[in-house]
Amino acid sequence: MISILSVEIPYWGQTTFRVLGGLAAVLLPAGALVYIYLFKLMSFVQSRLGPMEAGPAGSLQLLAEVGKAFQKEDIFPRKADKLVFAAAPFVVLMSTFLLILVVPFGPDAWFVNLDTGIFFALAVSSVSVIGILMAGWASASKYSLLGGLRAAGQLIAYELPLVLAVMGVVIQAGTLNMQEIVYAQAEGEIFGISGIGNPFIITQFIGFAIFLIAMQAELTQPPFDMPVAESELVSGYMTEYSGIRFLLFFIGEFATAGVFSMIASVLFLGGWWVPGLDPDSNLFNILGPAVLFGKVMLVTFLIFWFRFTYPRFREDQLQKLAWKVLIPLSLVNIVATGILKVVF
Amino acid sequence: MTTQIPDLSEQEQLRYISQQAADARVNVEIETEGMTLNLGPQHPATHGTLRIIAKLDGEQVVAAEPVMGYMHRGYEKLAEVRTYPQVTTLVNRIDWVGSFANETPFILAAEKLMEVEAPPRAQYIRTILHEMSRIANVILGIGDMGVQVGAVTPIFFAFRDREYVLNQIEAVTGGRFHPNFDRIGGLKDDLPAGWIQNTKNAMEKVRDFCDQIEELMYGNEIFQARTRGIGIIPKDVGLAYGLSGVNIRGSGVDWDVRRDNMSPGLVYDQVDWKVWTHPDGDSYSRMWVRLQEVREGTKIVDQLLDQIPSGPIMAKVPRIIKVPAGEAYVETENPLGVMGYYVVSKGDLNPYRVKIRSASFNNVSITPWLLKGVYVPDIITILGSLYFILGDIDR
Amino acid sequence: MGLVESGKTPKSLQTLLNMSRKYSLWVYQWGLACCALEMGAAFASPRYDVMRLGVIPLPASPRQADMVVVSGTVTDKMAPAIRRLYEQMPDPKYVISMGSCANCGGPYWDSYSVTKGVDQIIPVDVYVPGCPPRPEALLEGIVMLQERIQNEDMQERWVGEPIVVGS
Amino acid sequence: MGLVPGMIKGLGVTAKSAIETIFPDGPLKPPSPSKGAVTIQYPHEKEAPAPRARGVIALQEDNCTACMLCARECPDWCIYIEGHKEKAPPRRAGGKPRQKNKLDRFDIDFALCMYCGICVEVCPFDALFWSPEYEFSEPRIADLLHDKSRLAEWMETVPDFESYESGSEAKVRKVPR
Amino acid sequence: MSDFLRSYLVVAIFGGVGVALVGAFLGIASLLRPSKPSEQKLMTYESGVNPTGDMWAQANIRYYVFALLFVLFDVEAIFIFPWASRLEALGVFGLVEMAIFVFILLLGLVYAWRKGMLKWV
Amino acid sequence: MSDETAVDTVDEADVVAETDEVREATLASLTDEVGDGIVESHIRPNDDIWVRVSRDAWVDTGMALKSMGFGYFSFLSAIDWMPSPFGRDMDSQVDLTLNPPEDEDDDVVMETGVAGGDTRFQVFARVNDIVNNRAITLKADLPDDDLSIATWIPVYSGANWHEREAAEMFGIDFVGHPNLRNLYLPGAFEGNPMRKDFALLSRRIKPWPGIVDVEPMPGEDEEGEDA
Repeated sequence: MISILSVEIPYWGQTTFRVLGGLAAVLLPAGALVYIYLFKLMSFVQSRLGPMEAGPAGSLQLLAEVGKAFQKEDIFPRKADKLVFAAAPFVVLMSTFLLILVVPFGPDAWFVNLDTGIFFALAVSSVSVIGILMAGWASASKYSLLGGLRAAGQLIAYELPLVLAVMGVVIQAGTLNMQEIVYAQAEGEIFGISGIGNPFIITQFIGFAIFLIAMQAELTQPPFDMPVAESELVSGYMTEYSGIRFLLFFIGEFATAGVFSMIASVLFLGGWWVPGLDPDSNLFNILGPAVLFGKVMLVTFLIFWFRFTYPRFREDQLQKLAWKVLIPLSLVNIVATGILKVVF
Repeated sequence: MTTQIPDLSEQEQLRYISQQAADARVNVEIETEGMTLNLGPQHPATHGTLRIIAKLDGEQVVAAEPVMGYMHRGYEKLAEVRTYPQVTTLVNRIDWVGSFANETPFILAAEKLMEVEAPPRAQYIRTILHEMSRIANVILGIGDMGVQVGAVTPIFFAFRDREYVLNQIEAVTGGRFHPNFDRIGGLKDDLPAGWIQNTKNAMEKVRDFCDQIEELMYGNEIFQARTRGIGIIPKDVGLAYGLSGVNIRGSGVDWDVRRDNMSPGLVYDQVDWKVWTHPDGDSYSRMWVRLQEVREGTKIVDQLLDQIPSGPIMAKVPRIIKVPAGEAYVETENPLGVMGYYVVSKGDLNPYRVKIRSASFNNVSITPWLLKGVYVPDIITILGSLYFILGDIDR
Repeated sequence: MGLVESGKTPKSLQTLLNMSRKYSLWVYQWGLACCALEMGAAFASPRYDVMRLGVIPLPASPRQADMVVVSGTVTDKMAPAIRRLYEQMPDPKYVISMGSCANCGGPYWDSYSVTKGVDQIIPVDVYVPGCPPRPEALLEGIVMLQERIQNEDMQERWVGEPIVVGS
Repeated sequence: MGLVPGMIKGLGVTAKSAIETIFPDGPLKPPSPSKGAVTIQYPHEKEAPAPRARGVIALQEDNCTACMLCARECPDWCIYIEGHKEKAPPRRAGGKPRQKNKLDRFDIDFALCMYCGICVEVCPFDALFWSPEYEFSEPRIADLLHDKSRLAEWMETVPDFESYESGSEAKVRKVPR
Repeated sequence: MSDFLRSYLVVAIFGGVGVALVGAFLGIASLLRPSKPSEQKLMTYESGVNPTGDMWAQANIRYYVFALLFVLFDVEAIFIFPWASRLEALGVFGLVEMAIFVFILLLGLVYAWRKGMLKWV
Repeated sequence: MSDETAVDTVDEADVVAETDEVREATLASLTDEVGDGIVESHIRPNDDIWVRVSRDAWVDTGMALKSMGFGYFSFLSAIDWMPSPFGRDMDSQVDLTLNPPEDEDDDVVMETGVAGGDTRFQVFARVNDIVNNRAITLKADLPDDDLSIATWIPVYSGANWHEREAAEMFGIDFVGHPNLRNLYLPGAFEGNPMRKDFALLSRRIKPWPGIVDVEPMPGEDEEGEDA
């Protein structure tokens, strides 16, 4: 499969194109999430209106946020480990950009088509935790330290279910390549019934549920927001960050939510493909990103719906949930999927 | 019920602690130097300005000590230099979430010294407002508990429906928060037209809120996991620390001043209601009793609204109030627990000494005992379930 | 170093920047006394919903805050903490003094433990009267502050303490 | 773990609340959140406080006799009154000229006032009234000291007294205009 | 440059983009923001009081047992990936093999559970 | 044991007799337990009961009450019976300018309240029996030269903070209290604010606005208002 991009445009041109696309793919969903869900939908849930004054219906609120963050003083606490403190936002945002790489947006629209795509994504996703740990440790604040430690504790709880939940998809698709996973869903069939393909959510709903839970934990969204637990640790690992650096964490949080939902929709919802259309048609190079965006909004809606509704777990309860429920469940799921795959 | 209260030995206390921190135990094998964590005076979890110094071992609390006084305004001293009407308006601000309830015991104590009694209509309106301030207060406590355990929505629902109650309080008293409506011998003013019907509608909203919050929060398994078995207060310990109100009823003690020790001037005996208790004594049971209390409160208000007698609202009281010499103590069941005023008068315009027995002061005094061996997140839920108001602690 | 301190910012950019500050006032979740509840009502009650105005009550730490509402009695014991927390907010920062206690002691004007007005400790931009002010009164104060931000001279604000106490 | 029922119900509560806000006219009508939400959009629309609301104190200057009662009863000592005596024209033709206290200064320091209403209550001459107005924030604290002309301006915003609920024996008073 | 290397060059470039974006943000901000450091401003935030004790206190990390378990399991999980992507080719033999492997994993988990390792000590 | 030393002349209702019995019985059984410790007592029928014990019997009385079923600790505090040397502070301006105190000695006449003794400081506490709905107010006088009393923490753990508060506000020493630090006030605070001779400075400095009176017109004498 040859990307149309690589044929017609020289390499540096493609790269620029990709970089711009990557920026858009990271920042646009992040902005949309914050505005639509965090500001507006959350307000509607609570029977209020959310931002209204900045622009029509508050649509320019985000610009104001960014503009303000640029003007805020940058504080390095005296006791902080300055180098690590400064580097933490870089690490967090970098991991998001590495994560977006493997997501396909259409039959020919992708940044890089790695054969080990999903494996790469899972590996890179935990890098942001390192950023969080760095932030927590370097701030020299007790709340930050506890927040960082909690983030690390959380990593060991959800990472395994996340990996194991993906395994079912890999078994069904027979590949680690994200693009091929989409094709496998588009061309697959469920127990012999073809036509609508096989979005893996139908056969892998256990995997999808586990992936969603683990993703929620990875994104530190309630009910798994212990590392930033506001009522306990003030702002957790972000406590000492001000102005633009805080904004970067903020962007990182929601951009990662967007990118993770992209991965979830590629794995379980068929990515850029919609049932009933030929996946090879060139239409999808245009339509694909929009379809994917729609699916992302669907998945993130779930994330935020949980966020509005649920209280927070305690750290040990998350461990219990992960080790006593999610991991055995996902192991069983793998075996069951394997058996079904071989039998059918 | 045991009336005998045993002295708790260190051993017994340790047993309670191990019960509290479900499967947590202070790890003795790996000794680390502790970390001292300050929660407060500015901290989102402490309802304002309480400060908790917690010695931590990892995430486990080895010892915790509350530091108060960040909101100490010297009420007892100020009351000595103010006249009785001025004290009435001042004490509004002790428990600022359910203000009217702060006035009642003080006025009743002064009435006891003056040997006057408010006319029946005034007594009914007083009881209604007392109960409404309980509703306004406890609703907020429930919503706030949501925030403490990390759910964002309950507090918004709580504030939304609290507004309906506050509107009614404002319509009759003129103040959303600080009514200053109670007078020695009666009330400042009568009800405005249409108030009774509007209040009934507001109570309807409150009941809807109770159902909503029960589904959203109380039924939630995460909420239960966070609060069940956490912060257990045994009956006898609670009594020795002088806990009152919901916090002691949540431990299974069936004691409610409204029913058991009703002071003249309130008409709780005219209505049909129930004192709720819960045997567990943990955070959940306290919050559960609170919810029932709101429901019961709306029932009381509804019944009283139907029964309000007509008549004057003020007894014959001299214009310039001089309270005869004597001492009187009156306590009422306030939203946060039992609140009492010990008023010493020497026959002057102003009280000679006012000892304010505020509920939260006693309720919070148990925290050093209660917070041993729990996790940092549990500090928050325990404090949230004790539900105190800083003004009520520090005065 | 800074473009703004040197006074070289173009007028139009300054207007834009003022506007973004105006509509993004992150306020600190921090209540002191009775007024904290009315502030809470302004922040969290759907009826008032301060988020409409772009005042976002998310941060609990002063590092992310642009504005603090001193809502309630300032005691002598609390005063150093208030001063410190104010200092720990990054510039530019704004203060609203809410209610009689914060304005000048209010009902506790004669108490032995109450600071008579928060403006003795930190500079205040807007005073909201009331005891406690109703939530809409706080909203009025916020709107007033937003107008001030819209018209303020950034250079002046950046360089010095722009608001002289009691001026 | 029995996780399903309670947590699903909670999701239902939030979803229902959101739908009620976005589609106040039923799910098939176009969304109109500003109608569904309980929000009052402050600078554009204002809620009407209860007529009894204690917002700001208005002064009916003609009625004030500078008797100092309010200043004495004020717990905050925030009312400052000065006056002098002067001759007023007789009420009836041919009568003796009356002696009257003339008000020179009547200031209320609203930065200090605790809005308790004692002054309004003790005033024997119906000179002080509560107005539910609340919009008088100031960037300078000195401006919160309202002098008698400013206090008199509030008089226009004083609402009429409400009638009472049935069963009441209180008499409805009138606001002098 | 081979396609394989090229695709990883994109990875490097994207990593660079992330860094550059942060750098650009910080650069613009440094032009606009004021800087007024003071003693108290640079003090570590601790709820408004003077920070007590050392910030980097030794903390008892209670989940180290989990961490050990996690490392073990994570390594095992990696072994499943190649099997998973080639299951079709491996057929029943692969399935049985992996079923045994997963069973052993589960056994390990059950062992840890029974030993009380899955308690938050 | 002098009860009914009617400080206030209560005209008793008819139902009094029955409930009085309960309180009389309480007092009687307390007397059995403590004996000489009880100095004075007062019963307001149908309402309340005050018992003054000697300082040494303070803890014993607590123990006895607890064994009698008074397991609920309500509060503990103190009273300063010395009249304020500043007159009534609220009207201090009136007092000082218009009506100067005629006699300094008059001011220091000390009257104590119900079941009161004759020393300046008195510690009082209240405990409840929540089963039978009884309550009792306990008092103990402190000698002026030795402001100390034994702590109640062994009896009622809740007394801890109340004693700290009383110690801070009145300067009373609770012997055996493990942690008698300031509860409310900042460490640098001087004085015991609840003592009557602790002046509220703001009140003394600020002129009372009520004092300014309407000046009469020159050459006119006071005449009634006929508005």
